[in-house]
Amino acid sequence: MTPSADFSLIMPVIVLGVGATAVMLQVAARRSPELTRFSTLLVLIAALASSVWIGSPEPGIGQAVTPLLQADDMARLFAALFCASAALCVMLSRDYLPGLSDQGDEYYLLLLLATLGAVVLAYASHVASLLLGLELMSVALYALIAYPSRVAPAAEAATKYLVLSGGASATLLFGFALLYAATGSLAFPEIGAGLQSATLGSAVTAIATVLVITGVCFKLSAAPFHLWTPDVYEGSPAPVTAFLATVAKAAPFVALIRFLFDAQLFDLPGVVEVLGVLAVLSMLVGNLLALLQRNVKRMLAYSSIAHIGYALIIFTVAADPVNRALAGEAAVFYLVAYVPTTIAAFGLLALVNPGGEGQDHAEVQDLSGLFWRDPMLAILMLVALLSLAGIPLTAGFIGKFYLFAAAVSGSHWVLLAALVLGSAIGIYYYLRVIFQMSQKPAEHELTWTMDGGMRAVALLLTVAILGLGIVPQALMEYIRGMF
Amino acid sequence: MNLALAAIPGLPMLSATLLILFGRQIPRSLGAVLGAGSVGLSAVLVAGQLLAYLDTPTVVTATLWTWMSVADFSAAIAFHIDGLTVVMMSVITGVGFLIHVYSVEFMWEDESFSRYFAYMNLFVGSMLLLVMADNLLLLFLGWEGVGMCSYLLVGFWYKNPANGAAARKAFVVTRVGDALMALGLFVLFTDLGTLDIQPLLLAANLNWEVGGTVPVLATALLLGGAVGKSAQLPLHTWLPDAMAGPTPVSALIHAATMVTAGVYLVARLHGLFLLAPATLTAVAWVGLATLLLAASAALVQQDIKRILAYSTISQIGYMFLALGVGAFSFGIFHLMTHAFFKALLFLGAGAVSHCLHHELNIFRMGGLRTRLPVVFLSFLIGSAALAALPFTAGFYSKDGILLSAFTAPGIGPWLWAGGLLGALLTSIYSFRLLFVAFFGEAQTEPDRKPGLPMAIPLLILCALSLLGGLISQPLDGVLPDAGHPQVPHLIEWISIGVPLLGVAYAYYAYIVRRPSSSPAEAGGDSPVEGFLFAGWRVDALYNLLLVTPYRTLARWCQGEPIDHFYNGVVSLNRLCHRGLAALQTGELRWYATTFVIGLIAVVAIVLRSAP
Amino acid sequence: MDGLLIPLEHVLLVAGILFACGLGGLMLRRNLLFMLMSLEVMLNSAALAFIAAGARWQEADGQVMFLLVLTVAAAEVAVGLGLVLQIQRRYRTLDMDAVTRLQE
Amino acid sequence: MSLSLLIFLPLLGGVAAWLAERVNPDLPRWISLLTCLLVLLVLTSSGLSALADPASSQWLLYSQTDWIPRFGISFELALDGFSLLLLVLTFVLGLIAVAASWSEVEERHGFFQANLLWTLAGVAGVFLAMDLILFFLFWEVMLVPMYLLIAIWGHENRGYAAMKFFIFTQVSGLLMLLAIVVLAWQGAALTGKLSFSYGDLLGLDLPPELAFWLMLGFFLAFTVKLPGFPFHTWLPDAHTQAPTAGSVLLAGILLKTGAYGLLRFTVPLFPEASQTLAPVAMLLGVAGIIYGALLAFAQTDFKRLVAYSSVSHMGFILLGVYAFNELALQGAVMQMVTHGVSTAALFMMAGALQHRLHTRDMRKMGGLWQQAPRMGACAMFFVLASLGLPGLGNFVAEFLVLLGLFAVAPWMTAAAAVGMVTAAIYALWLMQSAFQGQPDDDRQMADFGVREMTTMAVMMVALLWMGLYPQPILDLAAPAVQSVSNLLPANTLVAGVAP
Repeated sequence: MTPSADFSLIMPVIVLGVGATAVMLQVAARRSPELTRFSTLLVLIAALASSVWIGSPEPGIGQAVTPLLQADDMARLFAALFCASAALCVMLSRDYLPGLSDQGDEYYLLLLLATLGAVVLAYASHVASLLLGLELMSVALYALIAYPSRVAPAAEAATKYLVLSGGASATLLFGFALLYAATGSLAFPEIGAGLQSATLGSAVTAIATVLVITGVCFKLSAAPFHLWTPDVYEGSPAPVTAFLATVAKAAPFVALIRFLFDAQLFDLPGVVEVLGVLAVLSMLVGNLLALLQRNVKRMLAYSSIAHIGYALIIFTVAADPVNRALAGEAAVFYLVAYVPTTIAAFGLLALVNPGGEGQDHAEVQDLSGLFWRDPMLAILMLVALLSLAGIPLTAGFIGKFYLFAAAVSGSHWVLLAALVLGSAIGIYYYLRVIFQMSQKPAEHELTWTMDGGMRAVALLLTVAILGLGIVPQALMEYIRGMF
Repeated sequence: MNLALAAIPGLPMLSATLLILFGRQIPRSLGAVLGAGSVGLSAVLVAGQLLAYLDTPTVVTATLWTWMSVADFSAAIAFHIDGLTVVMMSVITGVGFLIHVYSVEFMWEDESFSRYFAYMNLFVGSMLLLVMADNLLLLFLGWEGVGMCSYLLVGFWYKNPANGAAARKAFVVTRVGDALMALGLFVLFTDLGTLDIQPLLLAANLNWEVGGTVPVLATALLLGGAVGKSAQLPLHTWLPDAMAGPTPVSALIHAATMVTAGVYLVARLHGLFLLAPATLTAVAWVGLATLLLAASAALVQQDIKRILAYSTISQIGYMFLALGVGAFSFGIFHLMTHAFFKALLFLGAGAVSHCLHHELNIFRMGGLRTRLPVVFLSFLIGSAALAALPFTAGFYSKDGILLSAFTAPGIGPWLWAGGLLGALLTSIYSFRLLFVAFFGEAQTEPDRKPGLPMAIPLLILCALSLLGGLISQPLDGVLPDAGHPQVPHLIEWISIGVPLLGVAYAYYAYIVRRPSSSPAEAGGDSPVEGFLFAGWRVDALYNLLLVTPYRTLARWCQGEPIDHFYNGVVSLNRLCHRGLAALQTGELRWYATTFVIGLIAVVAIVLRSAP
Repeated sequence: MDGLLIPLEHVLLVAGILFACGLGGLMLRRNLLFMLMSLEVMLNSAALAFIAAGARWQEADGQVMFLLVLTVAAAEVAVGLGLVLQIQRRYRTLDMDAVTRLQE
Repeated sequence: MSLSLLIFLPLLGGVAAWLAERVNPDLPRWISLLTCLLVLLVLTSSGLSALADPASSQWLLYSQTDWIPRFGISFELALDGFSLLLLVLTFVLGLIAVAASWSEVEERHGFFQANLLWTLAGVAGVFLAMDLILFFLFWEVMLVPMYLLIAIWGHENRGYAAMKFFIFTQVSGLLMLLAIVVLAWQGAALTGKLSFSYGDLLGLDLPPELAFWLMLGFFLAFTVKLPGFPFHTWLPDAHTQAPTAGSVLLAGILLKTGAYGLLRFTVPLFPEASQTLAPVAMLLGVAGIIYGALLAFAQTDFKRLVAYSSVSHMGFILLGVYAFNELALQGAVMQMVTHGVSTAALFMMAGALQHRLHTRDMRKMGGLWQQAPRMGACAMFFVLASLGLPGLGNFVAEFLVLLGLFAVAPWMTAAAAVGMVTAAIYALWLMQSAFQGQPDDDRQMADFGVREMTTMAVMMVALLWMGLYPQPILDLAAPAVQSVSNLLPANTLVAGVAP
């Protein structure tokens, strides 16, 4: 793949970059949250459009644009997904923001920058671009989490996230450095090629890979490195949590897929075992922690740990090249299904706490009687929870089915057992919320109004989750072309 | 022809349905006409069949519709009328009709009059189905149908929980027998491939060798069913308690018809039993043991109906004895005569309690001879027939049984001796009842006299009890001909003399040495009387072995013990949750430490698997 | 001069030790400022490793990566210090053991 | 086309009922009544027309459209005599459930009727789906509206009961999904074409050891739903806490999906493995019969007693299915239908009592026959039906099961025959403690109204008809049953259970 200068292939990155600077200038010229929000939305939609229409390389293998970025179908799909999710988060924070603080403009700017980082990550196929994308996203998120300045937990959450993800990035970098030392190259495909002539011995290269995996798995909040997740999700504002739980997880995951798949690091000693252990641990720990959780945000945080555990299964399956294509497909579909479901879940909390000064009422009791107070929102939450639980007719089920198929094709019985056990435990706490929503509404002070825009967002998310669950064939065909 | 046959059980069934549906709307008189009339009509139809059979004894069969046919099993709603069926049908509808007429007056004041007649008609319909059935499955339908009606009728006055308990006991104990019989049917079908009676008998003769395990097993199970329904040892404990129902019910069900179903079954399937001699002797021994136990228990009973109940058990014991020794026709003959005099006795007892405002204890009656002449006459003839005094119906049938028992090979004389002892006890308790209740000075004054609807059936039954012995049943060709047993004259004279001896003893014990008023507590004074009174304490044994263990087991399991396992799983999950949640201390340094620990662990995994 | 005078393993070892010190600092230090400092130490150790690798393979990539790591570290610390001010205003302390309002 | 209509009509009916609530609260009931009647009409017309012409293939009606070609999953529906039977039962009981809850539901009628209809749609889907993933989809989807029915309109302990119901079925369903996927992959390896259709997965020669595990996956899911012996503990709670219509649906048809699954999927897909499991399954069946009866007798709650009686009756189905000969299988099918009717009636009775006396505790009842003779008569009829009185449907079913079973496992049959006695004990105990005995006179209680009596009459006629003339039902189910019983050498003495 000779790196060609055809920059049209990475149009979304360009649009976002230029867009971000334009919005900065606009904020400098005139500060008004409505205007900034409108322009951010404009940029995001433009990027979304560009990723869908312009610069579609010939299907299949994709094309390296400068050794740093790899423009293929997967990158385009995730670029579109990230822009769409960011747009939804922007819409969700419309009523949420006024209560936060008077200067809302920087909030949208940070969101835009975080999305840019995520999209770069989606395209990254080189250590440098990975580093840049990851850090750009993370730093933007630190500020976003700490945005509600008058509220103490926000600052605490941001600090915890900053310090710990800083450590993780350092580990990641140290791993890459060792790999660079061993193989002499930084682009993922060359790393794989350079493995045979590795100068530092396979043990060190294996440790280097594992360091990289640990760094990324911290960002994905996989099991042993998950302790920060509930605190950060609870402390940060609901729309930011939505962004954090979806885009900030899917982007590193895509980068990890591209890194492990292109660099063929699976046959290094111990790498596959580590990935298996992380997956099983995340599935069990995530579900068990969420079992009796009263706070919905913390419960969804633990549930996202569990879901990352389910997704990590595909790496163990992908170790065997025969099943790699199916594993890749499963991972992509699972992420695409996971993103709208989680946005819907956290989005609901945002919609239910308008004008909050950042400290959301997110207890399970607060949602009691939602069926009768606002059926539209209740259906959204019901569909989201059923999708998280993997009940049919929702995107979550097709995603889980994909995982079953992938694991069965590689006959990884331990992983399958953990998957079944995890989802079995999982049903309980998803049902608990549904049960609370169906009971008589307890008298409490949570009141909110839903205007046309918000109803449209809710409807869009519901249709997305059910649509992916009922007619997934189109997306499946597209994904199948990627591997 | 089908319609005429179908009408016989159909009419009572139809009237039962009408009574159930519109019972509350129609007046009592119409209810009575409907109830008694339907049985009367079917009695007329049966009479027609009887006459037709008498002049040209040909088997009549009719198939209404195939009930079910699956793979190689098929059963139809079909009737098979031969000599035995005709006799049984005439007994059922004849005696049944009389009892229905009697109940019209007996139950006139009862507030659920139509419900009573609905159940009675349903019973007669089911019993007719039982005897007319061409295959064992339809027989089983009638079999359980009568069981159900007995439950409904015994528990008729449902307000008193004791009646409900007695009804439930009756149903459950007979249901044990039915379960055994069902197993018998399965053995028969699996081994011989059909449940239709006639083909079954042919197939059995073809491929069963005498005394084989399958014949014995099948017949033993059928015997289990018969024992349950006919209240023989060991499933007899329900009959004495079943007296909780109205007296005509006891007359119909617990004397004339239902309890004889077991005898009919063994007689109908005698072909199978002949192929299993072991079971046949078992039938004889069951009969003998039951007749002795019941007769001894009847000696000390004080309630007029319980005496008759135990007497029924013992008389059916005689029928089983007859069947056991191969004298099938004598068994059926005794069945018919017993139906006459036992129905007479029960209806008489009903009349007594009806007139003495529900007084049942014979020691509180006395001196009824002059006040209730009709009742006294019926009791006199009934007791005579029961005790098998010469020239009564009972004499011919019981004498036949005793003599054919004597001629049985091997254990014959022992059976005869036992039967004789039974006959002695029977005559003692039957005349004890007569002398205590109808002689001596009166203790309670009857407040009314039995009206015509009660008197006429009594008189007819008196006639039948006297002349019944002369009826010759058209059974040749259906059952093996027992012929007149050749027995030394001495044995004959002893068989005739013993009942008279019993009467003499009873006269001496209860007229000459008139005992004081009723003994202190119900069980009589001596421990032997207590033991006999409680029917050899078989009931207490069953309670100890079966009923209380079942109840305690149920109470232990009420809280669903299997849930403990699932609750264990739930608490394990909760434990893991609390363990992991404790890690979430919120301290940043602790999170960093866990990150490092995780890192070290991961590197360790790599080093462990690295070469 | 042709590449590395001292063997690559030694430099990597130094970087590793430096990395370990950074991690240790993160775990032991209670004050947020010192945590940020140990964070810097870790990032620099990674950068050192890159330089060494770059020198070993005689490519400029190592040093380019060093520059990138430097900028990233700077950005992070900037936001970090901003947060230090927030924590001080809200919690009146920088001792991270006291800042545990978010917990199970 | 008409097959998918059977599923979408109740679905749309549900939506209409929910929306109609705003118009006026009484409308939803009529909508669901109309929908059920309409579906029954479509069902009988298409069923009869299909029965008229001698269908060449095994199915009366068949329709198949691609859904997810990537995995060979298709929206494949098929109807044969057996599923036609169960579908008719489903929608008749649907009608009865609507009638049962006519006046009982006070608030949120629209959503109640909607959930009722959606459950019916899910169950119809289960009986029609011939693609294993589609089957799994309907298997899970029918749970959600049922869960909501119990959780929202249930009684005092509904949360626990609804949760237990959902988790039991869902977790075992997951095991089934695993078995389905592994089976499909095995099929793809053997035949080269990845497909989840029932036809393609039949008759695969799987390695016996793997086949056993796959069969176990299916068996567990269906025995939990049946409910089989050790997995039944969700049933009493779910039934006691569910509203009347919910219990009628739950007992009448949802339990039958488990039995249907055993007969349609577990045995035909893995004949040899089922053969090896047969003794254990039969043991569970017998244990279910006796344990269910024992606990039914121990209950003081009317509904819980009826629930345990269902556990006992379902034990017969387990026996019938695993005896593998046509007699027993026909008996099992018969039991599904008759048990559906008799238990639905008993639950309606329980619902009516709870509606009038505001209690299910039998100790507070007693002598009800005095105040409500019509209700007493109906109760007596259905109690006698449930203890298996000949002349009524349940006897035909139990007799056929035991008759077929005897040739295969005589000792099991003997043990199951004990069930006949224990059934009598708890059934008559129910009559005694609720309807007989001393009535306390200051309680006034309304007897059955016209509407309730008509539903009861319908069910009584149905049971009598099935008891005295069951042949049409037996002929309808015969082809499906024969196809199952021909798979295995009939009447072979199951290892280790010879007399």
